[in-house]
Amino acid sequence: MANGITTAIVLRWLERYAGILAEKKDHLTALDSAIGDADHGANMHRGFQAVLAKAPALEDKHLGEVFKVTAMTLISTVGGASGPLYGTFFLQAGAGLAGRPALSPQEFAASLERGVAGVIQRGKAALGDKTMVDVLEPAIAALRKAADAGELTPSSLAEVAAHAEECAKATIPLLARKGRASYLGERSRGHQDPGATSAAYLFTALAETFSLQTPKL
Amino acid sequence: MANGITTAIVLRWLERYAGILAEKKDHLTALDSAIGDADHGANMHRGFQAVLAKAPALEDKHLGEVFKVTAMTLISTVGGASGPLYGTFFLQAGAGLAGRPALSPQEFAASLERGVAGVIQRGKAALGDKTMVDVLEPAIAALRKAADAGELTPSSLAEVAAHAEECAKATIPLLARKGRASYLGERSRGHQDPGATSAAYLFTALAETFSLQTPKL
Amino acid sequence: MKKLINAPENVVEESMAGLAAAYRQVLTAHFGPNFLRRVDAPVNGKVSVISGGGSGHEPLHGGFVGRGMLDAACPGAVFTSPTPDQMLAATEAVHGGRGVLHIVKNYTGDVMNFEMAAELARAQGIEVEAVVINDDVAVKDSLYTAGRRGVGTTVLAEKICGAAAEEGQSLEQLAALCRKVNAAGRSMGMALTSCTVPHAGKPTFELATDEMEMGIGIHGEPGRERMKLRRADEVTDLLLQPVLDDLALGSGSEVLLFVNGMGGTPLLELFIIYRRAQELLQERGISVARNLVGPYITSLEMAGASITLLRLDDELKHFWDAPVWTPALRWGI
Amino acid sequence: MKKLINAPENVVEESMAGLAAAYRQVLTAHFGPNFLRRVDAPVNGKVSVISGGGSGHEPLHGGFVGRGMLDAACPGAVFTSPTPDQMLAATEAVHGGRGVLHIVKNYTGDVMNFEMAAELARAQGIEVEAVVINDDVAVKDSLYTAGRRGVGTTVLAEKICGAAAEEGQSLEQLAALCRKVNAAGRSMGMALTSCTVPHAGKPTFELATDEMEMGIGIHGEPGRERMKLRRADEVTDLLLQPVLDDLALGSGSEVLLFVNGMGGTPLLELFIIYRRAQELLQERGISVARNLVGPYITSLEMAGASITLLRLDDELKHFWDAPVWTPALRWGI
Ligand SMILES: Nc1ncnc2c1ncn2[C@@H]1O[C@H](COP(=O)(O)OP(=O)(O)O)[C@@H](O)[C@H]1O
Ligand SMILES: Nc1ncnc2c1ncn2[C@@H]1O[C@H](COP(=O)(O)OP(=O)(O)O)[C@@H](O)[C@H]1O
Ligand SMILES: [Mg+2]
Ligand SMILES: [Mg+2]
Ligand SMILES: [Mg+2]
Ligand SMILES: [Mg+2]
Repeated sequence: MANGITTAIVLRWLERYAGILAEKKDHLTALDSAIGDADHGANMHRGFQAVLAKAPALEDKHLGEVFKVTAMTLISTVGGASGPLYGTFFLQAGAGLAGRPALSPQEFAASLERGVAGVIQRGKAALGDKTMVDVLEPAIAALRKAADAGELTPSSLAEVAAHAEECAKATIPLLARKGRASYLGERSRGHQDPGATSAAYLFTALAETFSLQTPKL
Repeated sequence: MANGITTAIVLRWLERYAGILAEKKDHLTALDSAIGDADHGANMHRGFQAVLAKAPALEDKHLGEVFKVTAMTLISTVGGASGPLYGTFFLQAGAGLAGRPALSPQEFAASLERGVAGVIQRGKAALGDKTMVDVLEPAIAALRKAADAGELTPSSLAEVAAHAEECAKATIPLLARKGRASYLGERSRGHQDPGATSAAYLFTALAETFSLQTPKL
Repeated sequence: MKKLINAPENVVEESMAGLAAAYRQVLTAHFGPNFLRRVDAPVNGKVSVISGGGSGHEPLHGGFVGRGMLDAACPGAVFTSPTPDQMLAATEAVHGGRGVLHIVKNYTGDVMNFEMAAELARAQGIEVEAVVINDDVAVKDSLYTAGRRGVGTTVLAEKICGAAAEEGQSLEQLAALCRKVNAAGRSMGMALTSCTVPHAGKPTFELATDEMEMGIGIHGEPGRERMKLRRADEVTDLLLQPVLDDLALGSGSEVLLFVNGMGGTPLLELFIIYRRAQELLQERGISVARNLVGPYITSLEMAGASITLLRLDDELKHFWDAPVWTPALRWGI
Repeated sequence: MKKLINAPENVVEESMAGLAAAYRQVLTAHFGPNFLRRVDAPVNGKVSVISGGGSGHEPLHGGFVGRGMLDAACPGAVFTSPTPDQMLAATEAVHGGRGVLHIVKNYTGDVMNFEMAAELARAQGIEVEAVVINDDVAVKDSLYTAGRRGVGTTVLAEKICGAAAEEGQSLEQLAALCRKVNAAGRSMGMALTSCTVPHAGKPTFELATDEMEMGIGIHGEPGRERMKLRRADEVTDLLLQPVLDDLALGSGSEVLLFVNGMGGTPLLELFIIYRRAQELLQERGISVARNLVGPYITSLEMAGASITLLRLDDELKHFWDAPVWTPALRWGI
């Protein structure tokens, strides 16, 4: 393992994610039009543009600070259901990381596991409820597996991203039980969950970050 | 000349006119949509349905009464610009006809001439202003000619009706100077005036009344 | 046609019945002929103020019946002037002995029908004065038109004259006041969409998704000019400029700024218009001393807005501020 | 997309600025974080009442800020719950020393964002009680949903709790009163058309010309069921019946009947709905002691309507009748 998951890598990851959201915001909004209120793309885009604006000032900060600023920025700019949930994800992911300049793959996996646990605690969604949890939980489990195998490579992360995308697609037939889509009852089936989709992009962004910058760590 | 223009004939005329309006109300409203407020068909239909309801009670009334009841019914049911104008038309047409069971062709023409004079006095429209006057005046002039020639026949009245229709069509290129169409300025050109069109139907109805009932008088 | 109605021919009566049921303390509906009147009319010793016009402009006029505003309102069919028998019956019903003011919007039909009603009322010994409101600067008042239309200023005239009547002004004074309001008020409107007259069943006109109509009236009719859609601030300037020019308002003058919704435009958007309008007036040194924002004189579900400016003085401010209690305007009571 | 806006990202701020400019006597806008507050807040010795939610529901909530109703309102982006920093800043700004009531509509986002704000405010020593409104009978409150949505009853809760706060009730009393209102109120809504979120640029859903959505909320979302369009009276019955069933109202009870427009539905039509609704209630022996008719909790330009019934008692009538002066509701002042 080189020097692990550093602040620089996390910032590139967040920047790449912001880039994907900018590209995909209309798609996310279209998904949210079918079973929600047509704002998920705009919400996420607004939030990560704000994170992007803060990134330069974080270059020399420890990971606890990076995750916390990201979390607080999302909480105060995204709004809706996704704001507190993604905010909580990064807040919990950063808990206990004060002073840490880098994480090992296992530590990184543990950090994201804390994140998803925070999302579940806040939103009370279970697997299969057709929410972002349906992607976050299995994708992070896959990431943990790769980390436990010793290293995170562009190819192992590409597999995690592919799995995340599959999980997002797998929300299509589900009946929504949480969030606004649940109001639709049976009519929520047949549509991909917007939050699950934006969650999958997190792992696409991560894989792209690694394949661009860090062949192996 | 048989027994002239009787109450029975006038009532058949009004009934026939109500029938045409019922058929053509959507067309009149479509014309009024282009350069007005999309109500001329409904207005005229409502008014002449009310006249129709009064007709049975008028069978044994003199022409003064027939015209007056028609006028008052229109005034209190049509509304808009066409209500007072058609109302005035019949009110003036019936002026001085108290006690008269029938009119000669010339008397009938004179009655309608009084009618159109009333319309002009009320509405202040001149020929060429793109209103019902553009049909009423020339069509009644043609009727007068036929009457002065001695008789009103189905064929002479068919000619009057054809002339009225031409006059209605001739409003298409005109610039509206009265009524709601005048607000459109140059944009009023290229559309047939709804009131001119409903006025033309008066003469269609008259011709049909004669061809159905009275081969010659 | 998508409307919450039962049948086109029942729209006006059923809506009147609903209005009267909801505001039993304020007004009463009379059917055959149709009019709405103040529940306490005739108010003795007060000049009565009556207006009316086609339906489809709600809350105008029925929503302005009540203390401090109209004594009666006569609704016609949708976009169709009411008939003289309505105005005559309303006039008789609310006449309190000191005469009746008819506030008439300048449309051929309204003017003729109100004229006939006034003649009939006068024949019965009721003093009637009619004032015609013609404030729409989109239409030039010339030999080639039926004159400027009556639009937004009508609402303001009804409020102000209603208050003056409540304070005991004579018919002559009220008619003069109404003419003064009319002379001091100007409006201009625009539309993003047409509307559908229930009887017609389809939109009066069609607009492409990137077009708007400038210089519309309040009858769902096309306007003076079709233009490419612009930003709200530019639309506001296009509406306000001709109004300012026509009123020849100089720096230091005081106005009432009325931003009106045509029916289908959300309040969210009306306040964006209001923001720019008051900013522009401020730039010109004109002070917005009073205002009104909302859908008060509408064209069914049309999306669009109009702006009315009323030049103010102490008298007009006094009557504007006076208490009013109607379905659509209420303060001080 | 046809809207009178400048840019989707400026809609909320520009509209807030317009509202604040138009109602300078009543409220003030604060930007970054965004909230609207009573011009005279904090009112010493009074519990403060705050609400908020996504924009696009105007006049809710900003139009209900003022004497006798809300002390502050926090508007989010269109259809997006506001963020905790807004509610925190508003809470701090209007806190008069006796605690703050948060009135929250039951949506996952609203609930979570308000919860976070309440935690932060409490950490600063401000007493906060939050009451969640969930009155929409279209959604079953079950393990399989996020619970009933908060819709029309929110307006009534804001009025009633605002009045009680004005009369000096404690935070505890106000929270209990708000829960009582929530327990006594039920709503159901329908749509004839969708609406267009400015950022999305096109309608959230499409409906055929002969279809309607039953059981919609207020976010332009599809409803529980798509049905063939029906007559207004039938639509009214379809809205009212489940509300009546859920409230289990018996003959002799008194209600407030609130017929709400979704934004694009003319008043003309709302009164047709009102007429049928009060007739049906009358048939059941239920007395309509108070009412409200108009677009008060909307979904942008959506055409449609909702009906809310609130079971009344003397206490609720008293607070409903109490004076109020906000942009959208005003009486007694
Ligand atoms: N209780 C919940 N737990 C986890 N995720 C949730 C929950 N509720 C909603 N979500 C996620 O949030 C997404 C919607 O986000 P967004 O559209 O931004 O917010 P809103 O629903 O408030 O408009 C959903 O697609 C879903 O994945
Ligand atoms: N001043 C006028 N003189 C004669 N006819 C007129 C005048 N104004 C309008 N009209 C006629 O009335 C017709 C419109 O009638 P209608 O649509 O029923 O009334 P409104 O214009 O009030 O909606 C016009 O097409 C025109 O022929
Ligand atoms: Mg959403
Ligand atoms: Mg017309
Ligand atoms: Mg008309
Ligand atoms: Mg949302």
